[in-house]
Amino acid sequence: MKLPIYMDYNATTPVDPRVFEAMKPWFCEDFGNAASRSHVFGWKAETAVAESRETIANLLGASPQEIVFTSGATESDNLAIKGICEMYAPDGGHIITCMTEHKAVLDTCKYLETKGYEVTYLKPDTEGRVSAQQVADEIREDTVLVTLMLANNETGAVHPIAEIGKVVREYRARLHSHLFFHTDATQGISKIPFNVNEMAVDLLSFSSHKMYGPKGIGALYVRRRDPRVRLAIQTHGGGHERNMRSGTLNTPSIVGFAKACELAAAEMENNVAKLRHLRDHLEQGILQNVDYVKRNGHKTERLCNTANLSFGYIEGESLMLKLRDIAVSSGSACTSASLEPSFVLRAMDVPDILAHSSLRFSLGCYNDLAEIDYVVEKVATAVRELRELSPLYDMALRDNTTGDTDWAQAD
Amino acid sequence: MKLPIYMDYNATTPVDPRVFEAMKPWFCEDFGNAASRSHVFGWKAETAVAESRETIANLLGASPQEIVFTSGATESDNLAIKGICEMYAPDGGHIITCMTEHKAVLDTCKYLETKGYEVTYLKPDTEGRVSAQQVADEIREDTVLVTLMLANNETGAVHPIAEIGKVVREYRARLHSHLFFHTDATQGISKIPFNVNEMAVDLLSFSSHKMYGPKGIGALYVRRRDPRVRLAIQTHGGGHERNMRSGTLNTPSIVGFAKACELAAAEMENNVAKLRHLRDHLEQGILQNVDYVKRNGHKTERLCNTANLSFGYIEGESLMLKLRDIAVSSGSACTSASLEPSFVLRAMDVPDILAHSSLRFSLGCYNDLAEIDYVVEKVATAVRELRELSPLYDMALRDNTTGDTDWAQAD
Amino acid sequence: MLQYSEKVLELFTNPKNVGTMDGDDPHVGTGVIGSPECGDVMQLQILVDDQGVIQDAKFKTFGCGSAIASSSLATEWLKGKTLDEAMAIQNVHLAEELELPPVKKHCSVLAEDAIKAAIEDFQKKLEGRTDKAELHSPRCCEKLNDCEGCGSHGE
Amino acid sequence: MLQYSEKVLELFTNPKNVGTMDGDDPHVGTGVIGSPECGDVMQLQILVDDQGVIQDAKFKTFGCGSAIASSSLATEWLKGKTLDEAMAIQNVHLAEELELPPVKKHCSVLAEDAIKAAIEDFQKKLEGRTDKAELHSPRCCEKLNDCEGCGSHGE
Ligand SMILES: Cc1ncc(COP(=O)(O)O)c(C=O)c1O
Ligand SMILES: Cc1ncc(COP(=O)(O)O)c(C=O)c1O
Repeated sequence: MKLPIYMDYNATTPVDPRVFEAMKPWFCEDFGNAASRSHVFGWKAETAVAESRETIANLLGASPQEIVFTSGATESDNLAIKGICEMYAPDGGHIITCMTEHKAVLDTCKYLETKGYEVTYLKPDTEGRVSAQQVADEIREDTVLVTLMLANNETGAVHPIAEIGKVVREYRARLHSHLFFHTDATQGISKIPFNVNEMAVDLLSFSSHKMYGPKGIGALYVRRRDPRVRLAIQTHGGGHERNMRSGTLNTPSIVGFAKACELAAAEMENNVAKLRHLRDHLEQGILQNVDYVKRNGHKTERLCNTANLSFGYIEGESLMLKLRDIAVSSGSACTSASLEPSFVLRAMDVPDILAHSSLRFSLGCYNDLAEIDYVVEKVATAVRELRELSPLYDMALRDNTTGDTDWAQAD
Repeated sequence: MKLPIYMDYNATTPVDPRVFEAMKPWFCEDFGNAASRSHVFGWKAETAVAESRETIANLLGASPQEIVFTSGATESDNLAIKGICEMYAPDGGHIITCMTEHKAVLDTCKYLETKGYEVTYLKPDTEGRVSAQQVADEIREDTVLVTLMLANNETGAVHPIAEIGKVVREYRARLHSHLFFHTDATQGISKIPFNVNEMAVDLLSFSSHKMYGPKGIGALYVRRRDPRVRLAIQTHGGGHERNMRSGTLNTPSIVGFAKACELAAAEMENNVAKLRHLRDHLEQGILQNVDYVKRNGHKTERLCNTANLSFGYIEGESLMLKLRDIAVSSGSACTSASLEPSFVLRAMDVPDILAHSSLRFSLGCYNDLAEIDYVVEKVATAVRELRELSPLYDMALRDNTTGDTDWAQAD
Repeated sequence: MLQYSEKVLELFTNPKNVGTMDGDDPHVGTGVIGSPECGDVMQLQILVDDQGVIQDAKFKTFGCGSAIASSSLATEWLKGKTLDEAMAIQNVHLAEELELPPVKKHCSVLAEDAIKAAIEDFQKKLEGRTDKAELHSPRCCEKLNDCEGCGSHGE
Repeated sequence: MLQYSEKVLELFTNPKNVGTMDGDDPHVGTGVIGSPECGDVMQLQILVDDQGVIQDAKFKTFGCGSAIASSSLATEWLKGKTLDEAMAIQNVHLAEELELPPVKKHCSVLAEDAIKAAIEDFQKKLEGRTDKAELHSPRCCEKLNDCEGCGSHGE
């Protein structure tokens, strides 16, 4: 077994070697600028981009003209949110989002608040989900955008996007208003079969590097029919991408992104089954060997690859230090110098102390059972050793307060 | 000799094989997210990004903290221009630019005009250059930004950046105002030795794919001292890049960009000498073999690799069609369906008919003398054949009007 | 520059009927259409016999490959036709034959206009009118708005 | 998690003086500093002989690697010291010895505070005061603003 073991696939994934192979010729040989209309170097690039666009659209059940290439999900989120608000509610309007969205959404919403927009931040339930009813309850006449992620990066919790999409459609029809639904699907897109029409989303962001494609490339799906969605330009320039996003197209990365989408479409079913099996094995293994563990995020309505667990009475960073040959991430933000625990867990009413004690395991298709067994063993030992050091563990046992928390049980 | 011959390096360049080699490990093996602070995969990426930042800064005489990574020069231009205006003149102010800037600058300025900013578009002289005096004449108390490119992509004309930088500094001191100088150096940066302090620029945009690096990555230099420049955020998110530009860093491309900068620094002198030699050979060869040719752009204050020539009495697109095995671009915009000739040539008072007749040859380090000879020969034949077809050529000879234009002479 | 059809390429590379006739000859009709500023000028000439049949046709064209091919094809088609038959030639026929893409349709319009202008010029002469052939602005010389797929956002 | 120095790693992996003493023993002083919400709690105990010399020291810590190493090092340093000598231990000494990076300085502050709290607790007992050792909020428990190089903008 090769160490260190990578279990932080929600942060980024390696490029699939087949993706890299597809990208290779586009760096040094077929290097033309897709906007060069006057020679074969340009035409080749343009053709590759067009074919890639189609492959990517296919994964979403979209049409190629609905795909706008960006530098990643952050840019897609910015373009979608500011693009809609500035186009349809230039003098201010109302946005609905959730407290557990990615910073690319939250910071953009906060910026819009300074520009006179009103934002409702829905509070998720303790398992990290919002309901379609919560959305319905907040829609107003001046609501211009509902933006809710498909799956949360920290907990894996999956929102009921299809139901929310239906609610938004109904209100749009009823209010005859400009009201759109955007989803940041970055974490979900290769793990949850997704069709933009069935889900009734109008805009969708995603990023190649979360699905075994290269970094620095992403896309925004922008609906062209029922309704046709227009966006205020965010990046001005020559007018590439139907004027929605200017800049020379990144052919090698676009080709790689498309290959990743093609592979995702072909292999999703197998991958999801494998990932769920590994993840459940990991989670059950830990729960069987370690007590006082809390699961963060919904048990079933959750990404197949993600397990976010809080280990009572020990601090996350020290736990990671014990697990140095396993790459995971912690809900303890930043460095422990910042006393802010994860805002996602906090929004779910996870007590700060359990947020500080949380680890996120996010698995990928290169993990295997042997690694899982190794990790379970390592985690159990590390937790035991750290609890021996923990004054809080002593106090809880002495004061008999361990029963105050709803610890997870092995099945 | 391999056909087709690429002579459109101002559109984009192939990736240098040494750059590609440097990038390779960062796709599939060292794939971590530079923002992952909790494991070695992240640390490795972070270190690579830090080292790359330093290499790139060195090329400009800047410090690493002054480099903000973007997806390319278009984004850099947008960030610089909107970032300055929204930060220092949120209620509107005055911008000075030039009619021949890249669309990424012009379209951004046009957007700001709709937001209450006033823009002065300097008119270049007939050789495509503006003077420091022209800038000085237009600076007002409310001028917040002067944005002028280092070298023009179509003609190669080089502006006197150092002199303009000095003017801006003087006025800033005299007016005690927030007045900044941005240059889009995309075309110049690997062909003109450049030091941000000697040139007195406050912000500088450039793009990797114009200098043998990968597409989809660029940078904005943002001065930290004398003065410290702040920017209104354009891409909101986790706060990467000192909060100036969020989104997961594109490690492989950043590493490749840095390698391209390192090579540019090491090889610039030789490359420039070679390119100038080839370009002059090409230009002289054409002028010796073809009459009624006009040079667009300054003869000496010009990029070493660029020759923009108008061929009297024949149309550019048909000329390119004759030169099918040579990749060049034409000042005839778009498709000939659009009747708009190049706005750059138009701003220089090149008559529309000569703009329609123009070709841009932009050479690169993979061209050689044999190719140049081939191209000269091909161009001479093509022009002769097309003039045989040209009613305008007949008319000019008949009406004796060929003397009305200031044709270029071979030295 | 677009990717041209085989037919356009063939006619561009080996154009038929390039040349000039004596515009003062009463049997010759001359049409000049287009404007250099717009990037296209077509000069098309016909030699008409006393039966009103076009015996010969010549062209010179400043313009793109499609413009050159369109004018060459037009001259080919004109030869042997009566003036009425020639008047019936429409731009769509030329465009179809050459497989012109939408952005190049105007080249065939230009050719149709040049044919009509040449016939008109000939007829004027026949009727003894003396005004000279002059440059006509082509019908298609309007700024096209649809820039989707346009290359001006070059680099 | 940061990249830790060798010294921190060594003390984290093999911590010295882990344990608990009887807090009711009049020879024992107990300091507990920090707050679970902030992610750090240190419990530090000293056993003081009648000459006022620290015979033994123990700790338990909930916190990051630097916090654990700082407390372990503090207990090492305390053994054999008089109370006055112990009072003179400053956070900078611990931070230097452990090569703590700036963002981890607060761990050494916490340890200094825990030492002082333990001594104070012992002295209270000596003086017959009966209030129990309690959790002190650490001096460093303020939200740090300098987020440059912070990892919260994770992915
Ligand atoms: C002068 C100039 N500025 C900006 C750009 C835009 O660069 P990019 O397409 O990499 O964003 C280019 C070329 O495309 C350019 O030549
Ligand atoms: C849910 C979500 N949205 C957006 C992003 C931003 O993606 P990128 O860094 O590729 O812009 C991420 C991950 O970084 C994410 O997990």
